[in-house]
Amino acid sequence: EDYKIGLSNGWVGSEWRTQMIEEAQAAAAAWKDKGVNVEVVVQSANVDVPGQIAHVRNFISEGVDAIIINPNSPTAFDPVFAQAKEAGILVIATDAEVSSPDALYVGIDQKAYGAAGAEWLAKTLDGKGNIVAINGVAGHPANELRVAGYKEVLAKHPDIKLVNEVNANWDQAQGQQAMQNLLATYPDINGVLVQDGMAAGAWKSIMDAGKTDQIAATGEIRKDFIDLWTKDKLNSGATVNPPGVMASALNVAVLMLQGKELKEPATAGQYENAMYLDIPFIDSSNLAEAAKQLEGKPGYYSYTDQLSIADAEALFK
Amino acid sequence: MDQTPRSRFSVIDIVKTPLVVAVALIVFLLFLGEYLSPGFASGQQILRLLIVAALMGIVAAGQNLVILGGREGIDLSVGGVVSLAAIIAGNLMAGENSGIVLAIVGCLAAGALVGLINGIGVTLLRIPPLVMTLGMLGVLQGLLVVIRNGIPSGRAAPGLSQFVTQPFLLGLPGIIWLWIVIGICMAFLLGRTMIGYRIYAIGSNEQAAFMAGMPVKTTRILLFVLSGMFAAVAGICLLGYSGSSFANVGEQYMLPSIIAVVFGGTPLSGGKGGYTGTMAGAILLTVLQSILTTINIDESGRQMVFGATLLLLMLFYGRGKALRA
Amino acid sequence: MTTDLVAAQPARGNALKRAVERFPFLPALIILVVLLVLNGLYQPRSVSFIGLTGLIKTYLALMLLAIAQTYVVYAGDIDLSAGAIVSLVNVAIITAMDALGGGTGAVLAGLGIGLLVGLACGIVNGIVVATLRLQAIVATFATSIFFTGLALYVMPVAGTPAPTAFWRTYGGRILDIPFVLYAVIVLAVLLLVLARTKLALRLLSVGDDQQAAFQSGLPVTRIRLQGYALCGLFAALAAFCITGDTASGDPLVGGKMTLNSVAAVVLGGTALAGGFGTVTGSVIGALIIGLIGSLVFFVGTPSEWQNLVQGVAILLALMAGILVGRRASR
Amino acid sequence: MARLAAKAVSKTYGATKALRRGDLEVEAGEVHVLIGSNGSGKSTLCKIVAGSVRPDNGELLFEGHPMVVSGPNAARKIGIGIFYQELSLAPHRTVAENILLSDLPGGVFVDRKALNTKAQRYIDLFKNVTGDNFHAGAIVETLRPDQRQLVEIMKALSSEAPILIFDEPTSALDRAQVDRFFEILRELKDDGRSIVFISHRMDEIFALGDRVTVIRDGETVATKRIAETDAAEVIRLMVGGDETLTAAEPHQPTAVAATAKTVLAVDALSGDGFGNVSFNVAAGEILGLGGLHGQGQSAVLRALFGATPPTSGTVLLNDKALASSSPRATINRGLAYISGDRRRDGVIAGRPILENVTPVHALKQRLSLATPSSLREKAKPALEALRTKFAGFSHPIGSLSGGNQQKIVIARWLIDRPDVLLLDDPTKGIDLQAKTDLFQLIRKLAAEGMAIVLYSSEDAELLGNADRILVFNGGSVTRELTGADRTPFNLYQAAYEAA
Ligand SMILES: Nc1ncnc2c1ncn2[C@@H]1O[C@H](COP(=O)(O)OP(=O)(O)OP(=O)(O)O)[C@@H](O)[C@H]1O
Ligand SMILES: Nc1ncnc2c1ncn2[C@@H]1O[C@H](COP(=O)(O)OP(=O)(O)OP(=O)(O)O)[C@@H](O)[C@H]1O
Ligand SMILES: [Mg+2]
Ligand SMILES: [Mg+2]
Repeated sequence: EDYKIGLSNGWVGSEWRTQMIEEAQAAAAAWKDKGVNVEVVVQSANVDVPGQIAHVRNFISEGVDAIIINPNSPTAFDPVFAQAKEAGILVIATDAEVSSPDALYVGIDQKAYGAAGAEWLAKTLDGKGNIVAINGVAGHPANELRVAGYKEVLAKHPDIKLVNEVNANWDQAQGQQAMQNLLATYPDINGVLVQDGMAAGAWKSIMDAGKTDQIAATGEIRKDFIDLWTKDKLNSGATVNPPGVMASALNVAVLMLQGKELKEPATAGQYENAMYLDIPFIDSSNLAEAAKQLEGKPGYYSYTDQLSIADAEALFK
Repeated sequence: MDQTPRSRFSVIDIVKTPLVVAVALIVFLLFLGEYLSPGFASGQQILRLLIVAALMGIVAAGQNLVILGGREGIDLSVGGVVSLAAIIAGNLMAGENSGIVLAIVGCLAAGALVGLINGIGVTLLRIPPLVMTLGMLGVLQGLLVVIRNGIPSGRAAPGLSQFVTQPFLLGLPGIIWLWIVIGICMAFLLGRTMIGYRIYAIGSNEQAAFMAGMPVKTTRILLFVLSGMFAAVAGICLLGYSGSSFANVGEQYMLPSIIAVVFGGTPLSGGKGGYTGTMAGAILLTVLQSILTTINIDESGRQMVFGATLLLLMLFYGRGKALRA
Repeated sequence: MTTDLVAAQPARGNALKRAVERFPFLPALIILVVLLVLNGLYQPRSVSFIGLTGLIKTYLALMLLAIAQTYVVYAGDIDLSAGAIVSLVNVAIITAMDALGGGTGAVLAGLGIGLLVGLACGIVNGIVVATLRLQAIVATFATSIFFTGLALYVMPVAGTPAPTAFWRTYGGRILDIPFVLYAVIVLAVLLLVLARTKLALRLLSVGDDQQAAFQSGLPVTRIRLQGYALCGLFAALAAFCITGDTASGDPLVGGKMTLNSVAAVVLGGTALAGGFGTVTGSVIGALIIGLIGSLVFFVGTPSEWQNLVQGVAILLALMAGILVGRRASR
Repeated sequence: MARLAAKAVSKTYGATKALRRGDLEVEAGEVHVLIGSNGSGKSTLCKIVAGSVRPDNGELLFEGHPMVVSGPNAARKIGIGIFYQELSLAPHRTVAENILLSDLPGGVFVDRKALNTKAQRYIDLFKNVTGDNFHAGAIVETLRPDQRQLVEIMKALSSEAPILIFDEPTSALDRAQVDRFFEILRELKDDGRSIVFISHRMDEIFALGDRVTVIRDGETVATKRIAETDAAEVIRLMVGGDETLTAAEPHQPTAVAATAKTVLAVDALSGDGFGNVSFNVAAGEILGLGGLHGQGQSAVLRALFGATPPTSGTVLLNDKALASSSPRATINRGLAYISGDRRRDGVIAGRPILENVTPVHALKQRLSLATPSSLREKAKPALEALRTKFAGFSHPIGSLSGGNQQKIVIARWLIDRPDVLLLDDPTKGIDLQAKTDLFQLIRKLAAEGMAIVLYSSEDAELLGNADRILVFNGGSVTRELTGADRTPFNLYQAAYEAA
């Protein structure tokens, strides 16, 4: 069997994305052992939404069997996915959900991601205290889902007061600056909700301010940070959005191309087309394990997790 | 010689200089910040704001030079150079103090090379600077991806981090001293060297400068090279500030560095202005951004207030000449 | 006084010179044709009818935004808020159509509102740049932040879908011909008409020499303001296309299009200093940007190199356009 | 009652009184000449009348009624058309578009056909004198300076306004063009139009004017009937009490001693705008370049200087080959070049006087640091020699009058003595006083042994100052006038014979 799968990535601004593509490429290669030739063609560039729509159109021209996309917009691809489906192409989105009924989402539940961090923080703070949140890009769906996730949790903890929320655009340096400003104006905060790379920045400000012992803050999953976390015994917990999501999606895609059927149809999420993967969580209890997985990896490498072929097969009839 | 001094520096003239305007606005904003969110204008916080301002200010130094050189000079590639330098530096020092020197040399060379290409495109091929540096920005963004796939992004040496974030001399971090030194060097360069005279001359009247025997093209290339190098220095410092390098760190400096220059009293038309004002402009912009982070409103509100405030502040600066004098 | 003189200049390259003088977009057109041929060589389907329709569908928004940008560049100005206007109009019309129930009437009302919003944004830019005389680059950057904030206020998160009637029409066919082709024809006519207006000529004259235009009795401030207003209107049209192609609202959708629109204008042979250029060139410029992106993929560039190759290709195209244009006009 | 009157109009730029008290009355059917030295405020007065400058005080009357001119557009509506000294053309637009720019035919759309027909009417007025490649569709940028000036004239004429102002419209025109233009002006006058005409050329004023208003130092000092005055009186009024000018001594250039050493030897030089030009200049000699304007004189000078390097030919400077590759290279070898277009080639606007006067010195002395105190000491003698009036070295050059700005630019070349001084129409647009000062200095420099090449668009200047004159035509030297041959008659004849 030969399959051609197109991978589209619309933003190349982070190591996480690079790792995502590398893992997906490795996953495709692994199918060789099963006697399946999976050829991947990749389009990965900084593009705007129209640019990524062009990615999909290019894949249609190229005549791929399936498209796996990390989309720049949840809703913008509806028409073009419909076109892909017309051309008999399987479309799977990963990392961010899409509204198209013609596509499937394989990835984590971003809302649960936000909730997990907040649960951890609430538990760590014993349900009371002042916290601030540093969010990603305002208006970006993944960000808004995460925010909705943590807000839902915080609603259950009335003694935790969210004193301010700012946006630092998933940028480490901006996260650091935002944290610095927040620390100056809210000297009495106990906790911080912050995501991804910005967490490393926020922690840097916390440490610079000498407040490492007084503040609990969510963290991130790159080796650099895990090392720091271990070394300085930070009071942190990190929800994992593994870069392996695209590899997982690819494994699912190949099985679907083989004509297999899911045991449980993918109907989760607000668009009822999602298949959620487990969300690992790192805190002091399993930090050492995570560190071990990352041993020998470069500093930018993220803790990861993916559906192996076997895991994926287990999901199918 | 007929000496008829006509210098009547009235109070109004002094009050209207961009530097004074910027400083007054900074003080005002600090008070406002302290009023809106107590603790904003504490000594520690001001120091930390200055670190952030220094990062932007160093980028703006190069931007300032390119703009002073006239002919619609502008450098949009600084954002890319900052990111590039942070990544090169992180890899060359890889968390070791012993690698700092090599990292600095490597970054400056990379920044200079980018500037050189910009300069050659602008002068020898006569591509408008906006176009040339915009294209270069695209190239650098692509280069970053290639580099990051080949070489993992690295970590700052502890010495560098300390230099940027910890007190170094008289309670001030090294980066602020560095910025002060850059400020003095820029003032010296622009005011007390023939290169400085040349920069203003080509910015003011390129043809006249050429006819007076000034090396117009070389000077302009030099400006772009210096801009690349200043952006590289900022990239190294940014690495020290954030501890590790990561993609696209520099993007946030592209247009703000231009605004800092404008707030410092250097109009985009060139040939006029200086760096001291730009330093104040960088601080002003940083303080403004920080105030907005600390007040508790929606992001949409923050952006609207930020945009409107920028416009309002611009009314103090470089409004174009009236058509009907 | 100068090196001007009587002895006639040698007539070398006179034909090319005159051609480029009349059609400044000629170098861009050549690049476009080359790119089309290369795309076709590497992926024949990309230049099929469907492939080309897809290309136009995808890049119609950028073409329109490049046109919008051209009108301000004509007068020597620039609009760094063009992309933000697209975002704002996009969320505004989606919100309006949604609120009005999503029927045909709602769609039309939404489009009307979109034009008004675009016009209003353009006028704000015009007031800021022409009336208040702030420096265009920084002032429109500031308004872009403001417009983005406004877009986020109107729609805090991407997602609201467009009425089906709207995007089905945009993506569909009428009499078996894709709707976008009608749009292109209407656009071409519109551009032809606009090129014959006094406004276009006056914008170019203002861009040529603002003070001279003023002294000649042209209402310079009003003309520049009209240029920005026209820019706002075309940005709104760009937003319609992007809304048609994406079928949803997204407060950040246009942000990255601004610099592309500037690049497209320059690729098309229009002088950033003002006074010289064509909108046709800008349309071609937008297509060049799109075709470079797909060619990079079709030739099989490894993913990590795609951005770099694309960046270098665009830089080279920018340079080539400027150099060829200048060589010919000498 | 005068058709147009300006009463006590004044205008101040910052600390500068550009116009203190401008009075002007123009009747229907007259050519009213406005004269005054550079910077006396003529253009300012005209621009106020035409609406492009806002007056501080004073009153404008049209047919005796006070009028408010709120801008150039308003002025046109009232019936005032103007030729701007610095032109008001859009370089990338066509001749036709420029002529009718402010009043394009058509409604929302430009009526191309009407545009071309209408523009052609004005172009036809100058039939046969417009020169090559001049037509309705020509792009203004590609035109020669005289042709551009013609476009500006046509543009002013196209206003069909009852009041027409021409602010130095003839400065770039050749004789035939001027003659044609004057015919047109006389016709207009006979039509009852009012014409304000500015020129520094005394002969034109007396050939054309009906009345003359003299403006000095921003103040109107007198209005006279042309028939009742003469050049001497006008000059006296222009310069006020200063007698040195009127008593300007006629200079009799002396032939340079045959033994004088050749400093500059040019052989078969060709370049953009000229071909096969050869000449020698000896130490102490003033070599004049003459002929109709734009025949390659400027081009030769700029090529020698390296501004637009020559394509072939050899140049020897003090017997050694000189590569004219750039001004930087030739300055280092001892050349100096002073352009009459100081705003383009000389003044570094907005910068202090010190920075304007020192660049050549810095180059020759290889200075890398700027030490204002010592630079000031170096610059003082040169500025004093030129009798430059200025308040202080740190003042911006823009705060000086035009003539003094030019002196600063000239002084830049004199701090370190050059061997050869190239003068490219150096007095263009500067007033009599400044001119007199300049030529006195040039003769002094020659006497001290400098070799000087002088191009002037004014024949009188050449005849009065050059030891030898090379007449240019079509880019090459067609005749050499020496000794007693240097007469106006010979000069005109040589200039026209091959044309
Ligand atoms: N661009 C300018 N900006 C400001 N002030 C100016 C400007 N140009 C000239 N001035 C001022 O106007 C004054 C009068 O200038 P004007 O040209 O009338 O002098 P002038 O007596 O004619 O001198 P000269 O004979 O040397 O030209 C100048 O001394 C100068 O201070
Ligand atoms: N826009 C301006 N800003 C400052 N000063 C100005 C301006 N325009 C003119 N001046 C100054 O005002 C004075 C009068 O200038 P104006 O141009 O009216 O002189 P003019 O009589 O036309 O001289 P010319 O014979 O050289 O054309 C000069 O000193 C000039 O430098
Ligand atoms: Mg004067
Ligand atoms: Mg004048």
